[in-house]
This record gives sequence, C-alpha cells and structure tokens, in this order.
Amino acid sequence: MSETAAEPKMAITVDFSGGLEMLFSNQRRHALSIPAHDKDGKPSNIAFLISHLCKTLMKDPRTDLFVLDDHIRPGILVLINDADWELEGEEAYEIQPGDNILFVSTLHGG
Amino acid sequence: MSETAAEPKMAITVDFSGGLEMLFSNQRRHALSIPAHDKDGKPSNIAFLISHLCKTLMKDPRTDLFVLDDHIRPGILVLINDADWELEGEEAYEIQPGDNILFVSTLHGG
Amino acid sequence: MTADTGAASAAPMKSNDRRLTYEEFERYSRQMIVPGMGKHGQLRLINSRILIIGAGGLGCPAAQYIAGAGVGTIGIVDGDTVEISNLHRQVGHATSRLGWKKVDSLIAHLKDINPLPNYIPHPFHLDPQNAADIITQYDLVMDCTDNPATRYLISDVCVLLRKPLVSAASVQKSGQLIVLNCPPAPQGLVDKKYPPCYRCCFKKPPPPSSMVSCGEAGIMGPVVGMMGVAQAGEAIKIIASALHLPPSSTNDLTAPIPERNLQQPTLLIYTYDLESAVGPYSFRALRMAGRRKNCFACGENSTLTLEGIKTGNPNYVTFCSPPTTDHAL
Amino acid sequence: MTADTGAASAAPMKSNDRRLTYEEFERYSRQMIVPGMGKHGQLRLINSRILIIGAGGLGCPAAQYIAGAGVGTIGIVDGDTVEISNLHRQVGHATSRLGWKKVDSLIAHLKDINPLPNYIPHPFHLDPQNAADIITQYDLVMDCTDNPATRYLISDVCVLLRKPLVSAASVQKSGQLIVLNCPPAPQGLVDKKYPPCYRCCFKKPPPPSSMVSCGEAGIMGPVVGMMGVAQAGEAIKIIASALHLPPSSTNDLTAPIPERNLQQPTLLIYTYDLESAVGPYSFRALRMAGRRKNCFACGENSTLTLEGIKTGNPNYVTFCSPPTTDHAL
Ligand SMILES: [Zn+2]
Ligand SMILES: [Zn+2]
Repeated sequence: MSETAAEPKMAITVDFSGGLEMLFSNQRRHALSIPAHDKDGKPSNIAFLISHLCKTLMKDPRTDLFVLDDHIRPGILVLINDADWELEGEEAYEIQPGDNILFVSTLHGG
Repeated sequence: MSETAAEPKMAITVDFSGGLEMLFSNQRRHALSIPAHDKDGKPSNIAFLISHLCKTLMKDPRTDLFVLDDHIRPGILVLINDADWELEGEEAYEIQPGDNILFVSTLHGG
Repeated sequence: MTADTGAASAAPMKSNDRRLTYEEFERYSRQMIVPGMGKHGQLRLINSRILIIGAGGLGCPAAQYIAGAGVGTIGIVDGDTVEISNLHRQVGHATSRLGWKKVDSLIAHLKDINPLPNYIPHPFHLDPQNAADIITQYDLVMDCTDNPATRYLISDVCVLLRKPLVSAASVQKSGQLIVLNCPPAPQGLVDKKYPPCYRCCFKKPPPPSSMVSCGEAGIMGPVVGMMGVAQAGEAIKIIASALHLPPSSTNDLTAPIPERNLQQPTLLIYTYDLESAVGPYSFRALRMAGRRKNCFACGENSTLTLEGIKTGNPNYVTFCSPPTTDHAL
Repeated sequence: MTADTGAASAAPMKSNDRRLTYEEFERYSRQMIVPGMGKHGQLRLINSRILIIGAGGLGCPAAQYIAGAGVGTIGIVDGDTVEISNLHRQVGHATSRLGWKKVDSLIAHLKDINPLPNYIPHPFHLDPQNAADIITQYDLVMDCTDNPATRYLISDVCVLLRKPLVSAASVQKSGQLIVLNCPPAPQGLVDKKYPPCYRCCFKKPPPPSSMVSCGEAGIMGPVVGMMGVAQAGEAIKIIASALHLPPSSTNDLTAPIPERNLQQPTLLIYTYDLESAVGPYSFRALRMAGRRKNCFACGENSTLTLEGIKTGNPNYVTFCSPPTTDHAL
C-alpha cells in the first residue's frame, strides 16, 4: 500500500503513426501506465514521457529516428488528445490520466 | 431553484448524417438540453428522444422521413456514442449526460 | 474465361509460391516492398478473382486500383451504357466511349493501366436469375451498385456462396463503406462472433418515398470517388492478407476462423461539406453488431436458398418497391 | 494559354452569371443539383484555374476529379516520364504511354474524360527559378509532389502570392492531407487567427536519414489514391464556395476575411492496415495551430521574398539536404 502511494502511476494511451510504429514493436496503440511524477517529484510532462518511451518501450536501437539531442526529432508531430502540442504547451504540458499522446511522422511521398 | 429541481435537464449532442440533416435546419450537430425524465418520471430513453426531436427540433413538415408509426423509419441507423443502438438496447437505452446520438440515413447510390 | 474460372469456390492457393515474371516484378515492385505485402501477398492478388458489380461512380475508381494492384481475374457487371452526365465522376469512362457498354468502356481503360489481369465482362444487370452463377466464379465481391434491391440480392447470394463482400454507397455529399461477411461463415451458425451480412446491418430498406438516387439527388465526384478507392483498399487487404480464409495450412472453409480475422464490424461514414474544410466529423467509424441470430439471410432459422432466390423467393422488388429511378448511374 | 492566363492574381469572378452551354449543363448536372453547389458554384469552377504540382500517385486521381468537375483551366507540373512501376497507383497513365512525359500522358487521359477545360502542361520540375512565374497564373495550388524541398518551396511561393494550397502526402500505408493558407492573408499579418502555411505546421524537415520516398519504401495504390481524391474534394469546395476569397461584393484581397472561412486548421491522417478492416483509427482529424507569429515564411518579421527565392535565398536543397532518391515517383 505504501509502496503504491510512493510511486503513483497514471494510465495513458500512446499512439504511433506515419511509420513510427515500426520503431515500437510495429504496434500502433500502447496502453501504458507511466509514473505520475518524474524523479524530481514534478508532474510528468511530455519531455519526461519521450525519454520514458525511449527507455522502456522502444526496442529498436535506432533511437535517433525518434529523439535527437534529447528532443523529439524534426519531422515528428506530437498531438495531445488530437491537438498539436503547440496548442497545449509542447514539452512542458503536464500529462493527465487518460490522455492520448500521438506521435506522427511527417510524410513527403506522393 | 425549486423549478430547476422539478425539471432536471441533461446536456447531450445529437448528430444527423447521410442527408437527414436537411430535415433539421441543415445543421449536422445540435447541442441540446433535454429533460432527464419523460412525463411519467422515467429516465429519458431513445424512444423519448425521438419524439422529443420531432416536437422541438424538426422544422421540416415531412416527419415521415424521420418517424413512421412512432418509431424511427426503416433505413435510418441510430448510433449511441458511435455504436449501433442494437449493442446498447435500442429504443429502451437510457440516455446519459454527455451522450452523443447519431442518426444516419442508409445510402444506396453509387 | 480462364481455365480456373469454372472451379467455383475453390480457394485460390495453388500457385502461391511460383516465381514472379520480370514484368510482374517491375509492375508491382512498389507495393511488394510495403511491409506486410511482399511476394506472398502479391501472388495471392495475382491468383485471386474479384467481382466488381457496378461500373459507375464507385466501380470506376475501385476498378482502377484493383487492376493496378494486379488482381488476376477481374469481373465487371453492369448493363448500362456511358452517358455524358456520368463523366464528372465515372473516371474510368471517356468522351470517346459515349454510348459504349460501361463494362466494355471500363475494361478498355483498365487494360491500358494493366494488361496482365484476365478481365471478364458481364454486360447486363445482376438479377436473381443470374446472380449466383456469376458470383460463384469469384473469391470476393465489391458492391458498387446504385439501388437497394440489388444490394440485398448481392448480400444474400454472398452469404449462401460464402463470399466476402466489400460494400459502399454514396449520394450527394455522403458516403458509406462496410466490409461484410468476412470471413464468411456457414449460414445459420450464430454461436460465435461471426461477421454480419448486409441484412444484419440494414434490416429493412427505406420506404421508396425517402430514397434518392445519384440521378435525382446529385453526387459530388470526389465523394463517391473516395468510397470507391476505399473499397479497393479493403478488397486488396482481404485478399493479400487472406483475411477471408481459414489458416493457410488448410483449405477447409469450415475450419475455425482465426481470432485476428474476427474484427469489430465497422461502418465508415464520410461527410463532405461544401462550406468547410475536412474536419473532425468528416470521417466516423461506427461500431456495428455482429451476425444477428434472427437474420433473414444468415441467421439461425434462415430459409434462404439459392434455389429460392432464382425462383423469386424472396421478391427483391416488392421488398424494396423501388421508385422509378434513373438507372443509368 | 487562355487570354486571362496572364492576368496574374485577378479574382476570376467576372463571368459568374453567364448561361451554361448545353454541353456544360449535361456534363455537370449531377453535381450542380447537389445542395450548395448549383449553377453559381459550377460557374466558379469553370472560371477558375487550378495548378496540380506532381502527376504521380496523388496527382493522377486528383486531376481526374478536378477535370471531371469542370475546372476551367488546369495546369500540371511534372518533369518525369511514365514508368511501368508507376502504373499500379498512377491511374491516369497507361501502358501505351510508357516513356511519355507524365504531364502529356495525364492530359491525354483528362482530355478524354472532359475536353472542355483548358489544360496547360508544364513538363519540368518546379524549382526556385520557375515557381513564382507558374504559380501566379493560378487561383489554387495542389501539392502532389514527392519531396520536402519542393513542398517548402511551393508553400513559400503560395504565401507570397496569396494562393490557397491543398497539400497531401503518402508513403507505404499512411497518408496526410491539410488545407493551408486558405483564405490567404498578407505575409506578416499575425493579429488575427489567420490560417497556417506549410512551415507553420512543419517547422523543420526530418533529417535525410529518416526520410523515405515511395520508391524506397513502397506505397499501396489505394492509400495514395484516397489522399489524391480527397485533395480534389477540398480544392473543389474551396473554389465552388469561394472559401479563399473576400465576400463576393468586393474583389479586394485585403478585405477582412469572413468568419466562416477562418476554420480550425485540420491535418487529416489516414492509416491503412493490411491486417484489419477499416476501423476507428483509420482516419484521424488533428487540430493544428494557426499562423505562427515567428514563422519563417508568413510570420511577423519574415524576410522571405519572391526575389530572394529566385536568387537562392533560402536554399531549399541545404535546408532539406535530401537523400539521393528515386525521383521518378
Ligand atoms: Zn445477416
Ligand atoms: Zn507560416
């Protein structure tokens, strides 16, 4: 009981699209339980989620296809509940239980 | 205050699609506040909603394009939160606050 | 007709491990390298037979992509001729082919996109007398027709012959798409979550007074075009991934259906708005119920038979009592 | 070229109340009776000029419906020739036209769908030197290209020339569509909720190592086909309903934009799955931000000019440092 209280979790869904799913076990939707706070005790935000995904969910070794210099790589859009993260505060957005975070790779073919 | 308590309302959205919107002021989405109970005091269900829509929302006189013999006319699907009403109990489904009810006309052209 | 056209409902798995010809490889390379497709998926397409019923606004774009993808045998059913009012949306026809039978006009166009498939013209309307004889020659059916009576007929025959059915419809600014009867299960089996047929989803046709055809009500070209292309996409995935067949180790169509193939049936609806850009309500995916226990066609006590259909039972015309409609659409 | 091609960005409203010819009426009757279209919408299409950049997997289906709908002047830009590996998805070309310039092949096909429009071939790739001279001749631009450098170039020129842009892209089993710069607002104006340009939505191109073209990664025909048809649908509605223009009482492009035209910008994404039927996540409509204050192209302190673009500033090649890609797609 106290252990659960010490490490509260929250349930979210994380989606990958536009080819990014290939980096995450070829699975487009992941139901995750992530720590509610980062190791400094601050509410988990998108920046935390991105590094958390790299550490725990990504099996593919090509992390530079997802993250460059500790930030999401250019050419990937981040959507918070189907809205561009610019509308929500980008990396600083504090994730809420039940949120859906979508990472989608920009396409250029035709 | 007591009057509000006597006639509790609930907020829902009602959508029309496949041409049915033409019967409802050419508007596809209606945010409505409907009585929470019918006149017998029972929770409002889909059957109640249909007659309520005919009385209060439908301006077009051709009610038989929406209702026949007090039931939704053949060729109209009813979706409760994007699920076929058969999965939810059809006319007897008790509407919940925040529900989305979609009426969509079956198409045959090609 | 090809030699194997007569082989009725035999699963077309026989030569799925031959080598591709040089031309096949060149033509299909860009889709074969898509993950999940590969040479195996391509050979399934080449060895499959798809029937497109209706060579109009849905059938034209659908057929372009079915032919392009290399489906080996492509049948097209339509009794109409090409009219000038068709051409804004029926992009497989042409001004130089006005007055042609639509099946001949469309096949002429398709042969120039891809000469490799075997194209089979059925230059007449589908009716209760000819439906089973035609449908039995194919592995998958695409309903691109324009009237409810034919839609119920197609579905009933597909249930009895166990053919997967990709159905779409479109009028004015709306479109609908649904995959039915896939994977097909024997008529009357209702103990599992089998997929619905057209009647399971659309129990009764609308009264004639409320029905509109593309001729009477109009149709935007890109709306019906989207639905036709989407139909091709669904048909290609079903064949390429064998979503309609038992596990590939067996050709026994009564074998248990793999879990992955028993998906939540989804009705896709597309709403086009002339006054605003594509938005959150342009596409909606609606969850439909599975096979209905008391379905007239596929349900527990169904008395529907191929013999009955041929001899006028049920009567599709009185069931739908269609309006006098401009059939040439 | 028609007489009014030289009239640069003059609004094409002049003859929007003439009578339709008998052939126009016959051809377009089925779309004219759609509520909201009518004779007025049809005449706007007939009097409009649309530029389709790219005659490949997006451009072919897009052009079929643009031509069918009766857009009066249709320009097509592409420097490539038709190859056999194109034909599974580029359904406006044909085996009998292998080796032709794509613009000529596609226009031959379109002329047979509808001989009435004025078709203008631009048989070379768009580049910083020719982009403005071509784009200025049209009312609306459709980006059907296959590489990021050209996408940024097209958007930049559309911002400067105030042309609405319907942009789509597709690779493997994914597609994207967005309407940009519509209605166009003067560069640097950021005080209202003006619509974004391509750079507002996609600030930086991906590093070359992560980019894939249709040639390298493959593409399913119906996926790119859906996006091309959807592009035609968006372009037709913009022109027919004049969503890109100030109120019809004025031709002043700096007049306030009507509220109805300032919509939430939406990026539509389409995900095709070879293993399962169309479902709830096949289409998603994503809410995008509006014009960005600090956008390089349309933002407050933008230094982007047509002169600059022509003389190599910005340098699109180094900005995108594209991989050595099979351009012929
Ligand atoms: Zn059934
Ligand atoms: Zn911008």
